[in-house]
Amino acid sequence: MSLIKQDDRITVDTFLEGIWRENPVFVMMLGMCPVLAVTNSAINALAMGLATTFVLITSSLLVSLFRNLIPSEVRIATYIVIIATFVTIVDYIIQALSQDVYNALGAFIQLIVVNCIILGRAEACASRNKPVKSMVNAAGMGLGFTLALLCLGVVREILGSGSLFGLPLFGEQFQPWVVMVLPPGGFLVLGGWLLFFEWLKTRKQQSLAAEGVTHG
Amino acid sequence: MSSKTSTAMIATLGFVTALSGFLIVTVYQATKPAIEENKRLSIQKTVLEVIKGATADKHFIINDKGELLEAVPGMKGINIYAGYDARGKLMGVAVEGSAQGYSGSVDTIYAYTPACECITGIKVIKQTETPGLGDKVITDKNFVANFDKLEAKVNAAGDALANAIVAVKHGAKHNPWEIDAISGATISSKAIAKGLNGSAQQVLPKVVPLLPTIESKFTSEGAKP
Amino acid sequence: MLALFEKFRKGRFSHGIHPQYHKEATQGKAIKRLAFPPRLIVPVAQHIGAPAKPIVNVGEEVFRGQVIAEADGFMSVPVHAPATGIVKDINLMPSAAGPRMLSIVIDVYQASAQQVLYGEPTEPETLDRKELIRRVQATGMAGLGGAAFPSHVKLQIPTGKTAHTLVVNGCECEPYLTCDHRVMLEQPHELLQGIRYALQITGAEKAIVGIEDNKADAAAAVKAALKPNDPITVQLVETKYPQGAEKMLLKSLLGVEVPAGGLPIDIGIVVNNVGTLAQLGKLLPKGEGLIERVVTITGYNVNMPKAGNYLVPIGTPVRFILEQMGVEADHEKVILGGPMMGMSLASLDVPITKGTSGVLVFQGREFMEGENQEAVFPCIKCGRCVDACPMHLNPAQMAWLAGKRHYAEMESGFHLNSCFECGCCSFVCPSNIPLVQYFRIAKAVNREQKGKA
Amino acid sequence: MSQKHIILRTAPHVKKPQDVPLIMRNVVYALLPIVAFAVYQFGISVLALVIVTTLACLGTERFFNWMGNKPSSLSDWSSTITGILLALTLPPGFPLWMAAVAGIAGIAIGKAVFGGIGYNVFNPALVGRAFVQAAFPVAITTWTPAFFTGRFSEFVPSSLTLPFMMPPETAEWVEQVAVDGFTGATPLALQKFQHITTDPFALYTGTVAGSAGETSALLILVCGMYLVVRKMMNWQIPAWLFVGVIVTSGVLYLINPDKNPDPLFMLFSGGLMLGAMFMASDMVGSPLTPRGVMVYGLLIGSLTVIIRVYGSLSEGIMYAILLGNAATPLIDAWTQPRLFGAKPKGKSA
Amino acid sequence: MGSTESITFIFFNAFLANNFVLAMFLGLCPFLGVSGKLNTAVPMGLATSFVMLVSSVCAYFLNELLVMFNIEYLRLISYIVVIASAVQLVEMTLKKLSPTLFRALGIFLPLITTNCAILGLALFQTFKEYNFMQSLAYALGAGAGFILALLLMAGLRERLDLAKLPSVTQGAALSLILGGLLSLAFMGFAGLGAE
Repeated sequence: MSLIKQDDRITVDTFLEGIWRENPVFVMMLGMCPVLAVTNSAINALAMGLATTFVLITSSLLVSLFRNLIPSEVRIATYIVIIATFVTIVDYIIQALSQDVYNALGAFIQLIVVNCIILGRAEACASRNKPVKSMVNAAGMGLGFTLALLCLGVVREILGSGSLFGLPLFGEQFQPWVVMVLPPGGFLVLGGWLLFFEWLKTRKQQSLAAEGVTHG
Repeated sequence: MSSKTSTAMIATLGFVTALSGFLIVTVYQATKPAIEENKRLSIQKTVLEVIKGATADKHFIINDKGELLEAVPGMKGINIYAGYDARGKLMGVAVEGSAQGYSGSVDTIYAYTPACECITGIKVIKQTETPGLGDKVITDKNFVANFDKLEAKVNAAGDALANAIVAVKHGAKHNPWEIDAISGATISSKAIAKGLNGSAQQVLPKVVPLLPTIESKFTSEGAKP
Repeated sequence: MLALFEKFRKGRFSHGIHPQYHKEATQGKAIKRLAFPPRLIVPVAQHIGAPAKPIVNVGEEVFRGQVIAEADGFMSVPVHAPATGIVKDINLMPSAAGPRMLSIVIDVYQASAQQVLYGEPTEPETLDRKELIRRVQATGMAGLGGAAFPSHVKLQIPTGKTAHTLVVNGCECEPYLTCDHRVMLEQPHELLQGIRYALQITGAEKAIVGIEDNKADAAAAVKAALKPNDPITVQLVETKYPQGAEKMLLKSLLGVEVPAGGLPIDIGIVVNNVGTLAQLGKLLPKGEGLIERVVTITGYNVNMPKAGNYLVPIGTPVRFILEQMGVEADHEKVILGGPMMGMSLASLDVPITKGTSGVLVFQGREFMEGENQEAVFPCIKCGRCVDACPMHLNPAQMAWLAGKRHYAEMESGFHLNSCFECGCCSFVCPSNIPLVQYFRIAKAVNREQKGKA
Repeated sequence: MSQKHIILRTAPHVKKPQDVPLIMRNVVYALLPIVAFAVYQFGISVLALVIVTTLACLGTERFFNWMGNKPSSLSDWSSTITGILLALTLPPGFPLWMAAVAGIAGIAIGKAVFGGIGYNVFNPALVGRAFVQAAFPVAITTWTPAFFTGRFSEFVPSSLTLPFMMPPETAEWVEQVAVDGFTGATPLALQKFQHITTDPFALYTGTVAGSAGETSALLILVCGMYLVVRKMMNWQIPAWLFVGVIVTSGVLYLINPDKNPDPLFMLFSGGLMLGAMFMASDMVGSPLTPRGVMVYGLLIGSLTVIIRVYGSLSEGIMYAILLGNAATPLIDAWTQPRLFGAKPKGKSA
Repeated sequence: MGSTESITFIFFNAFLANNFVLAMFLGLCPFLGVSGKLNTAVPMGLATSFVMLVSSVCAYFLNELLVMFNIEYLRLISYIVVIASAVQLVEMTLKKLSPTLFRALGIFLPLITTNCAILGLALFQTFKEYNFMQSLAYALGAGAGFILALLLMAGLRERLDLAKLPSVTQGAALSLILGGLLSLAFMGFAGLGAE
């Protein structure tokens, strides 16, 4: 842990780790509620992802700025207050921008407060690093989260409504798979993605092992 | 725990809370007009859509005493949205209706046209029915056609509808006040009917006598386009 | 509601199975004496408990009935020479259980008259319990039903407990086996004599002989031999496997359940096998040792015209028996004991011991033809094993745990140690899962773990 | 003397002559008359339906065998059962491509991900059916009249819908084939939404609308009895299930005889008989213990009635069985058999 | 305006048809995290539903206050603070009143603060404009639904722990597919309590 503290360099990995290696959804399984609840269309997924990213970055910034002032006894309480502040802000901003998106996401915007990713980032990264670095890291995490949401949203919307970002893809006669926009679809699509990644991983390991045999 | 750290804790918490309070209030104030405008626009859109031929709308509230008031935020009572054409003729009023469907309430806005004493349009504004089946109440053309001209006459006593609005099974509509249900989505259809009936029974007898007043408000006050 | 139902089912235990019994081939054949083999292999541990200690040396001449290994403590019985001959070797020899065991190898004098020259005749009725128990131990008796538990230990009532009933187990529920059936038919007087001695030793007031209803003739023979004032009754019970397990028999006869983890004596009952008591009735007055026993020799899908019940000297190698029967050694499986709980042999040089009730030769499995007989399928959770287990265990659940090596949980959560390996679960399993084998392994691993701790 | 033929195997050395493929094969035999009757009733559309679902199930099973580098498990017949059962629960005119989706989904997410036969927790056929019920709610509630003329030479128009496309409206076609009294609704739906009770005799003999293989309760009962007699099915599951249905619907009927149907109607309508005989009694998803079986049967029976009477769906047996499957591990855990010799009141676990 | 939904409908809807976990995706973290074993799932479910009830009541009165003073924009921040304090309070009371129960539930209580089912419950009851009794029914239904889902999941996972799973489907993917199938099964409850 102390190593992380001393290493102030910002590398590409600071940004990238959130996208792939420590992807909050596919690898760490954090913040599952919004992942499944609002991904029945790509546009909702995108909005949710961006809102979360916004809260991630701003709260990381604030936590990082105050990291030396906050006594450790009350740090969690402080983080929660900070996060709740930005969530409220983002809630109002979305309402001001588009009533439709606000209606679609409903209470799930406010539930960003209890998204473990944000508190986790605050605790693990922002409270130990300088503002810029923690913001870069938070941006990576946020992007990773958004991408994951999109992965689900795109599949669920294409199959479940026959459209993408609201644009019909297959014409009138397409039979949508309603189950995909229903709750079971959320579970099954995420499960499917995880299976797919796991399969990729085992295949990679197998091919590596096979190479090891032929070359070694 | 030393008093120094407690002081620091209180100070930090206080500072953070103050800061967040400041931020929230700032944003709240900054976005408030936009949000209210958004809400108004979306209602207006619905009202103009549901009242055919209307180009301008106006929001009234009927309070507990049965008085018609112009809506001000925070006011309690029954919402009435009036729709006028360009020349200020009252084309109809839009009223909210709500009833319980399969998986939660189905909220609607419907238009009442004084000219024919009937309901001439309906829009579901919130529902959580099963996609593909229950939500046919929005998508099914035959079902929506029910509301082209659905009788909603107030009775002679002026305290209820002459004929209650009911949903009947698909293909069994005989009277102008009946709604032809969607086969396979009977409950959702019934929810719509129940919502309409409940609201119309309560609201229309109050609104009908006030119609001239509502019409007159356009000329005196002017409604936003 | 089920409990209510249970009350109406007196005279039987719940669960269990109905295998094909195949007893016709041997149950009508009188007990005959088998020839002495040229060489006997006599293990020193033919019973549960401490092995006997050899007291003869290689090259020494031994006589039929002579003690060749003496009991090592109370939980042990002596071993007597089954035939007159010369000690060829005292060494580790193959055993039915697998590991090699210390055995005394005797080359039999073919010319010997094979008379029993040793003995300590007495009138048991005149002796006190302590002396009787010493004398029972001296006969080298161990339960002939299969478990080979030293008989004197079983008859000794632990301090603080009393026995009110002696139950005599004449069920012989294992398929194929008929040796106890024949003993009851042919030796009812010896059997009743043994029961009387056992009553005397244990102090029990009455004795009940429990016999399965497929052996009504045996029950009639025993009844006919009863003396008017004998406190002995004969009772028929349902034919069902494992009726011969003592807990099941007590449930059927008396409607009582032996507490889990406990022994029959905990509820004042002593159980002995008919074969054991019949032998005791013979040996105790003469003061002789146990040197031979009745063994059912038969097979499935094997041409064995001489199949039947034979009086076989202890230590006779299986190979010799098969030769005597005229059976080729080229067959799939040879089993010592019954088909449900007996052991299949890896070597034909294994000898008959005090606990061996049968020698079975199997050619092919008793199964429908043309099916894939050995394929094991995953458990389909049909619950048949649960319905079959006479101990009311959950074999399927334990098998899943065994599959993941959660052996400790099998014991702590699912009463693994109450399993007495009757084989009902494996018998009924449509997936051919070797459940009993899993449980044996689990028990062994658990024992080892405890030993380490 | 050679001993190389000796097989070493631990006791017991005898075996009851019944194994998994034999049981499964007999279930298939028991299903065949039901399939035959369904084909007689609805014609070649149902035949095609059975073939498509069975092939989809077998193909998916084989595919996952191949993926996992495992030997083929088709010979245990379990996927065949899944395919046939699935077809029997679908409407006769169900688009074939959707039926294939149901078969694939049933085996893939209902069985293969858990490791194949024996390890699945839900009945695969029902998983497939529930999946398409949620995916294509309209198509799966579109019924076709039985015994229409020309059923052996032409398909129901919706059967041959192109993949991924919406099935055409069948209302006009139904009028063309003109079967008297066909209303396009199942007896259950009629009862639920319009309180019209169907003649019980029609229910027993299958002259009503409904899924392909669920319409003749009597035939299903007889085929189920075959398995019971051959001791290849746990008769206690359907028995307790019927008890659950009769008790629950009996109570409801007594409370309000006008609105709630009587127990006999409940028992013989819809897919209850098929579900009870062939799906609830599926060994893999049902509890092991005798008391567990009782709880399971009663649970499914009462849930079916509750869903039928109070839920939004007219048919509840499928979901009730799936919920019963889901509860099976819990039921098992709470109904461990009482160890022989354990104190009667003592907790068994 | 309030909500017209009946109390029984609210209860059954939150309990079964729109089960908090399986249809609303609330409380997924503990659902996936703590459902591995039955003996941890039971106390976790009980603790969560207890806190749900407490915070639902708190949130109801808090919202009345906020509306009274016209400061709804502080709703989120005050809810989260109140819930966190409520959890603390429950923890302390439990410790004093019933140490046995505390030992059973203790380790789960801190986890509950960040359980979105709690905050979700408070927010949804506010959005749906439930009155006090409706809120109570909602909280009870949601709690019962959470326990039910957790128990079913734990039972299934305990059983699948003993299965020979394909290597790819171990872990989270399997839990999600199980969740999906449960969710599919729970669709059968649709409309229960309606009418």
